[in-house]
Amino acid sequence: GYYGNWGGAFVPEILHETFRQLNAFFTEAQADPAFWRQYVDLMGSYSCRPTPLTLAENLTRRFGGASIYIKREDLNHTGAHKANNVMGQGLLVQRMGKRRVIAETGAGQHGVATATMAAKFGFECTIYMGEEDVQRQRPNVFWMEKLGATVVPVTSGSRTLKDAINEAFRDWVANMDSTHYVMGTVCGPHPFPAMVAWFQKIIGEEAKEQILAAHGRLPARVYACVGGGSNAMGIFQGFLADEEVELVGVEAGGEGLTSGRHASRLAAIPTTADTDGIPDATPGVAQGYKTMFLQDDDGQMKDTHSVAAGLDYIGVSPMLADLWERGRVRMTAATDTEVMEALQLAMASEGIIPALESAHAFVQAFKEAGELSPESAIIINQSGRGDKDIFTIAHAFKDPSWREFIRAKGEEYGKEPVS
Amino acid sequence: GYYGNWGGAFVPEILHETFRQLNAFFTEAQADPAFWRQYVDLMGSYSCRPTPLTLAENLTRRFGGASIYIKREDLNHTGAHKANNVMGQGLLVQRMGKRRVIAETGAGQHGVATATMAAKFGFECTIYMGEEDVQRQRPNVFWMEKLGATVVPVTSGSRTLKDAINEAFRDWVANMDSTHYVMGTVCGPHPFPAMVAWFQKIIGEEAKEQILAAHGRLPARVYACVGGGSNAMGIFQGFLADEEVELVGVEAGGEGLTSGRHASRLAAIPTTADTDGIPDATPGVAQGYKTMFLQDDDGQMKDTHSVAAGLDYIGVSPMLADLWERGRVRMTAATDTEVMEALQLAMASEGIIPALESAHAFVQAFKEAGELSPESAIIINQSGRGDKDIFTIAHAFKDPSWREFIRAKGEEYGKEPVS
Amino acid sequence: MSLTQQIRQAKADREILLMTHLVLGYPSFAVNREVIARMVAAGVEIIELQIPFSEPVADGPVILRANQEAIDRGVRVRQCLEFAAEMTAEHQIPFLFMTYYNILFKYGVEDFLAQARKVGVRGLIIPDLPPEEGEEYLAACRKHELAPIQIFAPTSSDERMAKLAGHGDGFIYCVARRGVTGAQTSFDREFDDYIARCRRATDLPLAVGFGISNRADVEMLKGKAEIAVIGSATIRLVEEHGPAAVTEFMEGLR
Amino acid sequence: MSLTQQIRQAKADREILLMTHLVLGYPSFAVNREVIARMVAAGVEIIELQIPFSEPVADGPVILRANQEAIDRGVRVRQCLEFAAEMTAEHQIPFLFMTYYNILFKYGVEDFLAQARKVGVRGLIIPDLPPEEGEEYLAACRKHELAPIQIFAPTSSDERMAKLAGHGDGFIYCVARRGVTGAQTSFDREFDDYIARCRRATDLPLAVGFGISNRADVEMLKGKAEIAVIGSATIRLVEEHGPAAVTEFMEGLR
Repeated sequence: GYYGNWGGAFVPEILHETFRQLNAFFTEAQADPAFWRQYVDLMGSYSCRPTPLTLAENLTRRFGGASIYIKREDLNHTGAHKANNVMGQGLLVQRMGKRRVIAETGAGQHGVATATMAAKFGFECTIYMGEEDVQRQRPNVFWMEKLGATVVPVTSGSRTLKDAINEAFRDWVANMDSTHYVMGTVCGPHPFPAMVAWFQKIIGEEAKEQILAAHGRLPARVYACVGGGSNAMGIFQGFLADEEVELVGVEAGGEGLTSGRHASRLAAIPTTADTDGIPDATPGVAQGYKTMFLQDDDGQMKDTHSVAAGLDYIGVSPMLADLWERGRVRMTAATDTEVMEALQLAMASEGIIPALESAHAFVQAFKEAGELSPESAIIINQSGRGDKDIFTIAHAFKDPSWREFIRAKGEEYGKEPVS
Repeated sequence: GYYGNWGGAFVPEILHETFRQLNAFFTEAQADPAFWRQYVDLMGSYSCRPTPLTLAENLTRRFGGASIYIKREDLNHTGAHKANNVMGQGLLVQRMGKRRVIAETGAGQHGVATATMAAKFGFECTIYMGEEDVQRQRPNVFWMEKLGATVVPVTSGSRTLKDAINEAFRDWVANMDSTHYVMGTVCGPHPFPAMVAWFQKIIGEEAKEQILAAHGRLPARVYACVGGGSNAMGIFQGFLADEEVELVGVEAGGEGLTSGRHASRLAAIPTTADTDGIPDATPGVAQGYKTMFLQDDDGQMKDTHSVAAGLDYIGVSPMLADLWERGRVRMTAATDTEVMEALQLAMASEGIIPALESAHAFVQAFKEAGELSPESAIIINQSGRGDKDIFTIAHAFKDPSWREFIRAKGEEYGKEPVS
Repeated sequence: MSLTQQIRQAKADREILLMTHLVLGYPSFAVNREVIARMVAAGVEIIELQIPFSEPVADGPVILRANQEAIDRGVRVRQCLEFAAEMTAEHQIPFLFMTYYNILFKYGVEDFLAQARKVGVRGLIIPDLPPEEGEEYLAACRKHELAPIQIFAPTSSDERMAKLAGHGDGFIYCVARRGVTGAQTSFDREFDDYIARCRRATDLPLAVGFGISNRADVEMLKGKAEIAVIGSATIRLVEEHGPAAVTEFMEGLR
Repeated sequence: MSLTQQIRQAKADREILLMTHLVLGYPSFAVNREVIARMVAAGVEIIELQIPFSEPVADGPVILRANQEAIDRGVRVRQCLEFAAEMTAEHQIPFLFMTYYNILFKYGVEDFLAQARKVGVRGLIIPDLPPEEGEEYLAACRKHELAPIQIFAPTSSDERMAKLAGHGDGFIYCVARRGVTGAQTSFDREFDDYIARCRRATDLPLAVGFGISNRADVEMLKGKAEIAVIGSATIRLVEEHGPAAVTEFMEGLR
């Protein structure tokens, strides 16, 4: 369960047996080619895998360097790469004979994906979501409920993602016999990072085959945003063995790496080590695993910030911490402002709407594409679609018509009694 | 340009030459196998065709009859089958050497799809949208603008879809040299019905191949909602020659076929011919073609109603009017209430969120699935995804948390000055 | 006397004739009545009576709104026919119906044209009915001795104009430019070439419409067309200054 | 005398011992000070001092909130160490630290344990540190003669219990049931079987915690466990009735 210095399984004794079983089932599933086939079939018939690799001709022309390809995880059912992981874990739950799933969610995407999986497999489903996120992400809460899930607002701590994770663990330690905890990213105690990465590698395997078919050779660089890191680990795995492919992770730079309002755990380290009072990350152990955490010098976790709720997290995949430490993955960060600009450019140039999370990867790719030779190619992992983020995006763009629309709707609901 | 008694091209002389050219290019494209290949490649690399055919195991079990398969047009880029048509027309525009596209939109889906296509192809883009729809569908307007399109609110008439079509025609008669009008459905003057149906037949061709692979034989019935009729024509074309496959169209029954508030042009005919004052459809000529229109006895078009904006239209494809008249397609209607129930059931049972339009097809399939033998199969065309309809759906479900969320957001925007 | 003959006769006394237009029932039949009386008194030679339709695709914003307000106020096709009967009885100039095809189609093409003839109208302008779609209509026009006015557009080829002319009677309505009714038209070299092509395609008199709104426009058409068509301009005038303003406006046009 | 010996000695006089718990700095160190004095006066044998952590995954709502309020009020690890030094100097009973691993890890495991020893603490309970992850910790505990309290759970297999016991010292903390701290526990046949399994797995004294909140609960544990652990119950009591209520509550427990 370790990746270099990172990872492990720091779990309370009450869950020891549950993890033992989970490890056993996971190991067995990994060794069973029929399981992977079942997974690929499910993703092909229920989601729309393989997702396309789109050549962004207008962006390529604009930057005048490498051919820019976009891996279209936004076209998955439920709108993001999250589907890969939840459907895979759903099959595993079925194999374990459990009938209930729980999950944490921040922005709500993993919650919607898990609720969707639960509906499809006929599982009971409870989603833990920070109360602040419940308020901010009401549309996702609405869909989760309509999909049949119970959404529990978490009122502890910062009332956001990390607290939802803690609360999901609390449910699990009480109900481990019936329940599987569907961890949403390549974090948490072993075997979660390994398991989520295993399901997500479908992205990289497809992408490698697709870029060889479309471009004739490997890409020079692959860009992916990094919150927990599941979409990045997903696509990077297709190219880990190909040393000539540079892998670039992009964290949430928030209001800037020296602002104290960001969620960069790795990119901030070399640049801000000499500045005072910045919540740069240091090694730590929380939420069941060891990685670089944004914490104070007592080890208390800090508040984080990003315009993209899905990147707004204290920790990072132990796998990525290791790849970063070993120099295999270069970590960078994009600020909120850069993200909004890249999003606007991607929309108007290619007719695609990246999620705010994914737009981080676009920022870095846009900065570098022009330096690369026109014979080379790069891949950006578009981990999700942005149209679900309308409340955040329209707000961030300060769109006056949107504000007027919401104001008018709000007044309508203010007057009219609920009938 | 006629389908039995229906169709034609009732266009002002000023557009005669434009239509002559359009017919010529379309005929040439149809005869060129490379064009169709280019179209299929584009839909494979930019959208995610072929879209899956999903076996709905839980729904099948619930109704205990035919195996229920769902054709997943919701997984297209931009979230609906509309993408097929606009991308196809985009290729045709490129071939014609025009640089500007215009389109009408009701709910906004066709507008978003057209704006997306225009961004991808680098065309200028103007979208006409009834002012009332602009108000109701602000999220789609926001995306269209961000995709680079100009959205023109249409203040004439009922300020809805039909008026947007008229206004788009008015733009076209002034700018036909530079501009192509991207008609959104299988209506309007010839060659639009033929052209849109040609691009949409990709749905039916895929579905036929998929059902034969999955089920081993043809489906007993195929269900599709019918507004203009493009998704229905798209999937029906795969099975038109197979007389044993019953094709079922589902129109918007609104508040009921005898309520005066519906948008059923064909299903209402046999059932309500003897009732007074009902806006049943009669043959007419408007918007450039002959079909069954919801009109009064002077020939003035009526207001229509449906919970699904995309079905809320006065006319219907001349192709479907013909297939209905010849008995090849059975036309039915679903009420708003039935639609909300079917939507809820589909979400909770299968983890899918059909668009309100598509949910009409689910209603009728749910009514009939149980009567059919368990050896048989049916296909429901899920023309689009419902998560874009959050404002409409949450409103229709009278969700109190949603109302509170919007009220709070509205108050926030009411206080805070736009910075 | 045929409509064509009547136009040629009137043209003998005038450098250019005026055809005006109004939307029936907008703002009311009473105002229509006064406007028509003033037009006739001011010497207008032909009047188009537009029967309102809910989807007037070829019309610009002014006429569009007039159509819709008339319908909203409850104007019915039957009233339009009755009003036409009253006008043809009252005034000696030719009246035409202008409307969209669905009004005829829904009424029954044959019945509608029989009625049109009965109320004394001399011809019809149906902008969304190309001859390819108008077989029944053209036959019934011939039967009832109504002129099915054909429309030329700047985009019409020579071949197309010849074909249209073959179906036409009364005069040819030449659309001055691309676009809908009610916007500006520029009378440049290109326009002259267009009118020359129209002239070569037909022996019928030419009426030029779309964007003719003042004396200068009418002046420019002298020697080029037999008839200048004033459309949206009158509606705008009546909206802004009332029906009484029509007399001075019409008298000032030539 | 080792912690184990000290427990056995105390047990000689009592049917069951009491271990209580509080969160350092919640609601304040001053209240902690009073509560501890009252606990000691009421005869409590062992006290767990929880160093607050921002992510206390094994704790239920009451202790969770206490952790977070303490941090929000600015409680630092160094203050907790100082306060422990004051308590161990003041009171003669054994004190333990309870906290999560990151507090040690961030401080430096070796340094933290050296400090713990220095401030007079006798052992530690770290619920998120299984022995597999705790090699450094276990070695440093041995070095500094601190008891690394191991935890048994109803889900622990016999084999697992044996392994845990091998790493333990002082006593074994037996989690009474599934779930987090602060909820109800039922003492049924299944519970008895569980305790019997615990007993077979180790020679160390057994402390039972999670859901022990009143005299009846403590009574049920007599003859089964050496120590009853009162956790959330005291925090709730102090919140509702103030520190003065602690004396009567503690005296009434057995």
